[in-house]
Amino acid sequence: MSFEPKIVGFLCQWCSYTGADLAGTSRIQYRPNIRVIRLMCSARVDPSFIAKSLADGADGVLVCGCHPGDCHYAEGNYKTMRRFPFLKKMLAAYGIEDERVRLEWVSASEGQRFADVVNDMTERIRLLGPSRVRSKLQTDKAER
Amino acid sequence: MRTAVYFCQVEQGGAINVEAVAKYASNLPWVAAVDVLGIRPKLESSVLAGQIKASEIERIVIAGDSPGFFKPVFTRAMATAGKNTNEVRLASFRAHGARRQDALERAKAIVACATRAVPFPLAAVPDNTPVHPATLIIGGGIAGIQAALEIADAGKPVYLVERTGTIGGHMAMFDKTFPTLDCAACILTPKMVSVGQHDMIGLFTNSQLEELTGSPGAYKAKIRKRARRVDIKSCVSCGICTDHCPVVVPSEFDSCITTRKAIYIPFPQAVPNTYLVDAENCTYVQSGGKKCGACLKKCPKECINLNEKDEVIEVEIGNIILATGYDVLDAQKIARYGYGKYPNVLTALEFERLTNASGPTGGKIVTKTEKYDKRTKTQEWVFDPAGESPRAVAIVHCVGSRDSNYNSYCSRVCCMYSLKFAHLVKEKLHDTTCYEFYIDMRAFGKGYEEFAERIKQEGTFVVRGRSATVVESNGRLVVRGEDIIKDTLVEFPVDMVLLAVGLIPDRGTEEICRMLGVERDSDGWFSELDYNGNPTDTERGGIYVAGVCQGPKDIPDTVAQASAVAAGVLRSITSGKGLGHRSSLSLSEIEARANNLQTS
Amino acid sequence: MPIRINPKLIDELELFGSEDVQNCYHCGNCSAVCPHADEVFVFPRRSMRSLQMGLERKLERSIEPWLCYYCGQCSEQCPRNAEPGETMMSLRRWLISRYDFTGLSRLFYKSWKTELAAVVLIAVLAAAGLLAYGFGQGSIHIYDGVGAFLPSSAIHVFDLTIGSLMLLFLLANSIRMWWLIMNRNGESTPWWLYLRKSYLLPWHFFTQKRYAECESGKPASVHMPWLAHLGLMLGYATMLVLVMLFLPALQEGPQIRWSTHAFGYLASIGLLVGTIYMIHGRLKKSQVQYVHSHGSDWIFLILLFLIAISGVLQHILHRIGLPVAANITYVVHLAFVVPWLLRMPFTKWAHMIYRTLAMYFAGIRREALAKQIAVADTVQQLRPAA
Amino acid sequence: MHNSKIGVYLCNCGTNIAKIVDCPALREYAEALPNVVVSKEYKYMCSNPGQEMIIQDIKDHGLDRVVVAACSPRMHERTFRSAIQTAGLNPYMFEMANIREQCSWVHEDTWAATEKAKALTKAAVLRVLHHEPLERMSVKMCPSTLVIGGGIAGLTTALDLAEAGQQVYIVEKKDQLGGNLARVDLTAPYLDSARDLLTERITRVRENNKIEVMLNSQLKSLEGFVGNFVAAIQIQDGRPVAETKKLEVGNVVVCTGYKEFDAGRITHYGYGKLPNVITSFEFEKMLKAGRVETKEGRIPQYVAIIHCVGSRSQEFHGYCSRVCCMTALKYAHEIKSAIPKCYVSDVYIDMHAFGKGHEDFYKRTSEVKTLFLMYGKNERPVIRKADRGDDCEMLIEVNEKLSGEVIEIPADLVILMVGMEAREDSSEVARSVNISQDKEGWFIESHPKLDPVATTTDGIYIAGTCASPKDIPDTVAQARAAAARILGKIARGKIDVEAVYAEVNQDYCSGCRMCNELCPYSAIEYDEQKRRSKVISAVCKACGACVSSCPSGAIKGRHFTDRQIYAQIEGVLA
Repeated sequence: MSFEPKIVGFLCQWCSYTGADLAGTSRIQYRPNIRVIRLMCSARVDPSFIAKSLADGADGVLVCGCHPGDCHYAEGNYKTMRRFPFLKKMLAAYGIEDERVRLEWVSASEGQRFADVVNDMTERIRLLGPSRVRSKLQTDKAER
Repeated sequence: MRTAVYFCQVEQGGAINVEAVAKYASNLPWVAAVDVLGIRPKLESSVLAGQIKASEIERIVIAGDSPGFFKPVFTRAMATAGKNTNEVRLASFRAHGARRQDALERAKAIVACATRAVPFPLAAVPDNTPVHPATLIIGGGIAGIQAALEIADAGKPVYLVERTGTIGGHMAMFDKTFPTLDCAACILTPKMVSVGQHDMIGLFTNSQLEELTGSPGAYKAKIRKRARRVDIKSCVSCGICTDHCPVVVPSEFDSCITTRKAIYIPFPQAVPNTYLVDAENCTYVQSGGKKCGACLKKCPKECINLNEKDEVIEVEIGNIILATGYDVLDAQKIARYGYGKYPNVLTALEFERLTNASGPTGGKIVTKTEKYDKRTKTQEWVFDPAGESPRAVAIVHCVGSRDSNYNSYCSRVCCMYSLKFAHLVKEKLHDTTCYEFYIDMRAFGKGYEEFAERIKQEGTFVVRGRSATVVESNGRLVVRGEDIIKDTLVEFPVDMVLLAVGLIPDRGTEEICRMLGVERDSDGWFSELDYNGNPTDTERGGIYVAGVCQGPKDIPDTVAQASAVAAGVLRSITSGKGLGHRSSLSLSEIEARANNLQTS
Repeated sequence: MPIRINPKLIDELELFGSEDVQNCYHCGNCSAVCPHADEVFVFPRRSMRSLQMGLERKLERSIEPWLCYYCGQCSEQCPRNAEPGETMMSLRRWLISRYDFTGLSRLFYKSWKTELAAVVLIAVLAAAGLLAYGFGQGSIHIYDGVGAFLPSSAIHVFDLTIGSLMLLFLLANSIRMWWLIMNRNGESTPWWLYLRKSYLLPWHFFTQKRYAECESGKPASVHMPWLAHLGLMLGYATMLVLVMLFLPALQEGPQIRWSTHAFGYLASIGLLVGTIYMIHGRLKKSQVQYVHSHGSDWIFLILLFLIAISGVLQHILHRIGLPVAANITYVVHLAFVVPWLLRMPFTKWAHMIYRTLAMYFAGIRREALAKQIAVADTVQQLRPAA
Repeated sequence: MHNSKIGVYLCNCGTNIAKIVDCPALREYAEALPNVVVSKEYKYMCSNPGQEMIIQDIKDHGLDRVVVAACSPRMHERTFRSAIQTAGLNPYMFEMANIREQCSWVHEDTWAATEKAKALTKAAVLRVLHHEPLERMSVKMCPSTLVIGGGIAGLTTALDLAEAGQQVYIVEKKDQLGGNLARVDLTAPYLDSARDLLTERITRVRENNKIEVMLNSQLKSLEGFVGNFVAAIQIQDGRPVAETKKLEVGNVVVCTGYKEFDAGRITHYGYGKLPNVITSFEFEKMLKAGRVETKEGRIPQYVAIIHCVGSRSQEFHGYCSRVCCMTALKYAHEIKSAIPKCYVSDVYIDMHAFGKGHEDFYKRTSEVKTLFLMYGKNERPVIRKADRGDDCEMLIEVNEKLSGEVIEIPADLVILMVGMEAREDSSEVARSVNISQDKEGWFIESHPKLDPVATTTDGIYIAGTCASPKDIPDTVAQARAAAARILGKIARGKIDVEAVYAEVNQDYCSGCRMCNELCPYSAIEYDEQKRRSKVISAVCKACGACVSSCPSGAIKGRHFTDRQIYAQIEGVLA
C-alpha cells in the first residue's frame, strides 16, 4: 500500500472551520488525509500542539486562520503569523522539513481553497515520505 | 415680543396653502406683521431692515418648506436694523413633516412654535402609550439582523420577517467588503447563526407582512408564512431533493449567473439551513400534484410536503422596524451600456458573485463563454471556470445614479465597491488592465481615502469622466468616454465591463408604506422623522427605519443605524412609554405645550 | 501666466439664450455621446467649461461650437439637465456677435425688440423709398417691361448694391473670425495647409454632411431636421444666386422661363417647406433642438418665411395678370428683403458662412496638430533612452 | 475520570453519512474505545427519537459524558448540549465529531472515510474524557452610565438612556453643552436650524432628573471593568479648588468629538496674514451675526470657498473630513441669500455629496450659479493679494482640472473649509478609558463594520466624531447605537460570563505581563502588589492567544485546555 500521510489540521472556528464546512456543503472532494481540530482562534495554537502532533505520528500539521485583518479577535491571526517563523526555525533545527508544517489563511467562503490547500499539502508530504519524528523518538526511548 | 412672519418658498408647488397659514399667523397677538413673499423672492436686506425698524420688529420667523435658504438675508437685515440676530427663527414645513396637502394644521403648529421660539420637536411630543414588549422587524438583511440581535440580546422578543428563504440579505452575496477587504461571509454568518439559534427571535423566512392593525405600542401584525414545503425542523440539508429536482431556474442568490432547482437552499450557509420549494416553478405545485414529485419520493427523511399551505399568523407587537433594504437599478434601462445585449457587461452584484470564492467559478474572474444548453437547446453565455480571463476590465461608476433621467441621488456605496472590484481584479489577474470611469471619487468614510489611494497605486487607471457608451467591435467591447483630466476622448477595448448600478428602494416598499402609513421621500426611500435629530424614527409612533431603506448607506452606517433603532425600541420597552403618532397631536395641543415651554 | 476667470460671462450668455449651463458637473457624458467629438475637438463639455469659467479668449478661439449641429443627444442624456446642445447654440450666437466688429450683432442678440425695431424701421424706409421711386418713374399698373413700377434692371442694381454691402460686412467679419480663431494667439499655420484644405469649403457647404452624421443612429423620422435644414440652405443659396445674377430673367413674364424658373421654384419649395417645418417644430417643441427658441430664431424664421411667401405671391400675381397686386406684393417682398440682406452678416444667417469657414479651419487645425504631434514623437524617438 | 462512562452516538444522517462511512464498523470501533459503555447508531440523531435515545441512555447507563459523531458542531452542537442538559448532565460534558461536512461529504473512498471517521470519533472520545463541567457565571451590572462629552452625540446617548429610566452622568470639559454644533448656524443639506436641534436636546437633558450634567469637568481616571467601573471626575465648575467625585458606572460612552484643523499650518493660504482669509467656523460666526463682509466692512463681490483644507493631503491628514463639502455648498447658498449679487467660486477636489438629499443639494447649488472649480489632490491653490487695478482683493491661483488651465480666481473673501482632526486630549482620554487610537488619533472601534460603536474594551463605547469624521445624522445614529448596546446590557441586569474563558493559575504565574499586552480586549489585569496577572472573566472572549503564549504555562483556556487538545491530537493520530 502506498504511503498515506497523516495531517493534523488546527482550524479557527470563525473562518477556516466554517470554510471547511463549506467545502462539505458544496461537496468539494479532497484527500482524506486531514484530521481537523477546532480551536477558537489560530492564536490558540500552542507550539506544543505541533510538537505533540509530530511526536505522535503526524506527517504534517496544517494551521488555518482568518485572512490577515479578518480575525474575529481583531489580531489573533497576526500573533500566529509572527509566532510561526520562530517555530519553523526550531523545527528546522530538529531536522523537520519545512513543508511539514504549514500556515494558511482560509476564509469562511473559501471552501474550494481549503480543499486545494489540503490536496496540495497531502501530495507534497507524500513526496517527502513519512515523518521520522515518531520512530526516532521511539528508538530514543528504547535506547534509553 | 413683536414678531414678523415671512413666508418664502424655494420651489414651485409647495403642498401647503401658505395663505391659510399666513392668516393663522396674523391672528397670533404678538405677530405684528405677516408677509407672503412667494417663490424665491428677490430680497434686499436694506429694505427689510427698514421694515423691521419701522414696525419695531424684535423677532423674525421665516416660514416655508425650506426657510433656511432665506435666513442669511433676514439675519443681515436684523443686524442692519440693530436688532438681535439670534431672533431669526425658522418654521420649516419640510423638516417637521408638513409635507402633504392635508398638513395644513401641522404647518400652523410649526409656525406657532417658531413664533414662540420653541423648537417644534420639543413641543410636538405625542402622548406616551403603553408598549408591548415584542418587536417586529421587516427585512432580514444586515440591518434587520443587527437590530434583532441588539433587541433580543437585551432579552426582549423579536419577530424577524424575511421575504426570501434565508436571512442575510445582500451582504451575504458579497465577496469582500471595503475598505478592509474582509470576507463578508466570515463576519456575517456568525450573526446569522446567532439569529437562527436565538431564543428570543422568532424567525419567519419566506414570509411577508400582510396586514397591520392596532395603534402605537399595541400593534397587531398578520404575517403570511408562505409554505416552505420542507419541514425546517427535520430537514438535514442533505441535498438529495435538489439532485433529483428536474426544474432549473436562475439562482437569485447568485444574481442569476448560475442556476438552482425548484427545491433549493439559497446558499450553503443559509439560515435557516434548510431547503425550500419555489412554488412558482415547482412542477408538482403548478400541476396541482399531478406531475413530478421527484423530491418527495427521494427525500430520505420525508420532510417534504409539497401540499403544504400558506399560514397566516398574528402577532402582537409594540414596535416595528423597517429594514427592507434595496434593489439595484435594472441596467437594461440604460441602453447605451449594452447590458443584456453584450454578455460580458455585468452588473455589480453579478460580479460580486463571480468573484466570490463560493461563486460559479470558485472566485476565478473569467469572461462568459458560449455553450450549448442541452435543456433549452440554445447557445447560451455562461461562466465557466475554464473560461478566458479578461485582459482588460472597465468599471463604470454612477450607472443610473446622480442622473436626473434615472436616480438623481448618489448611491453612496458604488465608488468604494468599484474600487474594491478593481482591487479584486488586480489581485487575481496581475496583468489585467483596469479602468475606472468616475465623476467624483466619493471615498468619505474611515479608511476609504487610503483605500482609494492604494487602488490607484496598484495600477488601476482612473478616468475622471463618466463613460457614455459600450459597443462591440472586433469581438471586444469598446468603452467610450471623456478623460476630463487628460482632456481627451478615450476608447478602451476591454473584455468585461462592470456597471456600478445604483440602489433603488426595495420593490415591496410601496406596499409597506400603504400598510404602515409611513411616508416616502421623492426618491422612494422611507422618510425619517427628522433628518438630523432623529434619523431612525418616523412620523408613526413605534415605527422605525434602519439601513438602506431610509437612503443608501454602507455597511458600517447601516449597522450603526440598526443599533440606533434598537435604542429607540429598548427605550420604549424598558420605560414602558412609547410614543404615539405625531399626527395624533392637534394644533391646540401643540400650542398649549409651546406656551408651557415658552414660559418655563 | 494664469488666466483670470470671469464669473460674469455666464450671465451675459443668458442673453444669448444659454439656460442651464451652470448645472453641468462635468461628467463628460455629452462629449462621449456626441457623434462629432473626436480626439482633437472634444465638445460640448469643454465649451461648457470655458463658458462657466468665463474664459473668453479661449471661447473666441474655439471652433467647437461650429462643429455642433445640435442633434440634441447630449441634452437628452445629460444627467443634470445642463442643456449642452442649447449652450452650443447660444455660444454660436455669442460668437457671431464677437466676429462682428460693428457691435450690431450684439445689440440684436441681446434684445429681440431692438432687432425687430431695426427690421421694421428698415422695412418701412425701404418700402417708402421703393414706392417713391416707383411712382416717380413708372406706373403701378405695369409690372415689367417699359414703364414698369419697379423695373428689374433697377432693382437688380439695387440688389447688387445692398448685396455688396452685405458681402463687405460679411468679409470683414469673416476675416475677424479667422483672426480670432487662427491668428490672435500667435499660432503659425503653414499657408499651404490653407490651400490643401480648401476643398472643404464647397464640400461642407453643399452637403451639410456633418449634420447628416448627427442624425446617424436615430430613427428615420428624425432625419427630418437635417433634410429641412439642407432644403432651406440650398434653396436659399439658389435663390440668392438667381436674384443677384439672373434677376431680369427671373422677373420677366408673364411666360414661364423654365431655364431659370425651374431653379426658382425648387428653391421656393425648399424655403417654404423648410421654414414651415421649423416654425412648426419650434411651436410644438417637437425635437430637442427646437425646445429652446431665442428671439432671434423667431425673427429669422418668420422673416424668411414672409420673404419666401411674398416672393412666391408676387410671382403668381404677376403671372396671372394682376400687375397692381403684384407690384404691391413686390414692394412688400422687397421691404422684407432689404432688412434681411442688411442684417445678414450680424445674425443667425451668417452661420451659413461661419460654419463652412469653421469646418475649413477645423480641417487645417487638425492637420497642423497632427504635424505637431508627429514632430514631438520624432523628437521623443530621437532622444537617447534614459 | 477513569471510571467515566461515555456514550457514543453515530448519526447516519439518512444516507448522507452512511453512504460513505461504514457506520456499523465505526460503531463497533467506538464501542471498543476506553470508557465507552454505549455505542449506538441511528438514522437521524438530531431528530426527537435520536435525542430521546441519548437522554434515556444517560439515565439507564449512568453516562457522564456523551460523544455524537454527526454533522458539523456549527449545526447541532447546541441541540445536543441542551439534550444532555435535559438529562441532567452539564452541557459541556459533550463533544461532537464532524463526520459529515468534513468527512462523508468530501471523500469518496469508503475505507479512507471510515478510517478518518474513526480517528475523529476517537479524538472526541479521548477529548471528552478531559472535559469538566463548566458553569456560566454572571457579574453585576451597574445600571448608570458615564457619557464623556456634551456635544450632540453625548446629549443623544444620555437622553436615550435616561428616558429609558437609567442614570446618566455627562462630563463636559467646557462651560456649556452643545459642543461643536453650537458653533453652527444652519445644517446641510436642508438648511435647518442647528440651534433648534440643540435647544431641543439640551432642554430635554436639563429637564430629565436622571441626567447629571457636570460642566467644566474631566474624567481623571477609570478603574474596574464592564458593569463595575469607578470613575473619578474632576469638577472645576465655578469652584476655586477642583473637586474630585467618584462615580460608580457600568458603562462609559466616549463622545469627545473633534477639533478643527488649524489653517495656519498651511502657509500658501496666507491664513493669519491675509485678513480676509477665514476659516469655516469664523464664517459661521459671521452668518450668525448677519454680517457677511470683509474685515474692512465692505460687502464682498467675489467669495471663494476652498475645500479639503488639511484633509485629503499627504502633508496633513490623508482622510476625508466628510462634512466639509456639504458645509461649503451650504455657504454658497447662504452667501447668495445674504448678497444676491455675489459671485461664489467653490474650489474642490471631489464633491462628496453622498448622503440623503446631498446630490440634490449639490445640484441646487449649481443652479444658483456657484462656480465649481476643481483642483488636484496634493496640489495647492495659492492665495495672493490682488494688484491695484483689480476689482477684487485677492487672487487664488489654481491648476483647474476640468478646464486644464492654470487660472486666477478673484476673491474678496476666502473661506477655508478646515477639516476635522482628533482632539489634542484624545490620547489622554484613550489612556484613561483604555481604548486605542489609530495613527491619526481617532479612537478605534471593535470592528469597523459590524461593531462600529463598541471598542475592544468591554463597556467602553465610542460615538460620533471622536471615532472618525461624520455628519450629524451619522453621529446621532452612532450615539443611539451606543445607547442601545448599554440598554441591552442593563435590561439583562447582569453580565453573563460565557463558561468558556481563560484563567490564570496564580501559583504558576511569574508576573511577566506578557499576556497583558497580548490581550486585544484588555481582559487581563495585573495586580501590582501580588505581581500576578488575572483574567477578568467577564471581559475575556476566549480566543486563547494568552494561553498559548504564557511562558509559565499558567493560563488555562477553559474547554480548550492543553490536556483536552493533546487528547484530541492523540485521538486523530490513532
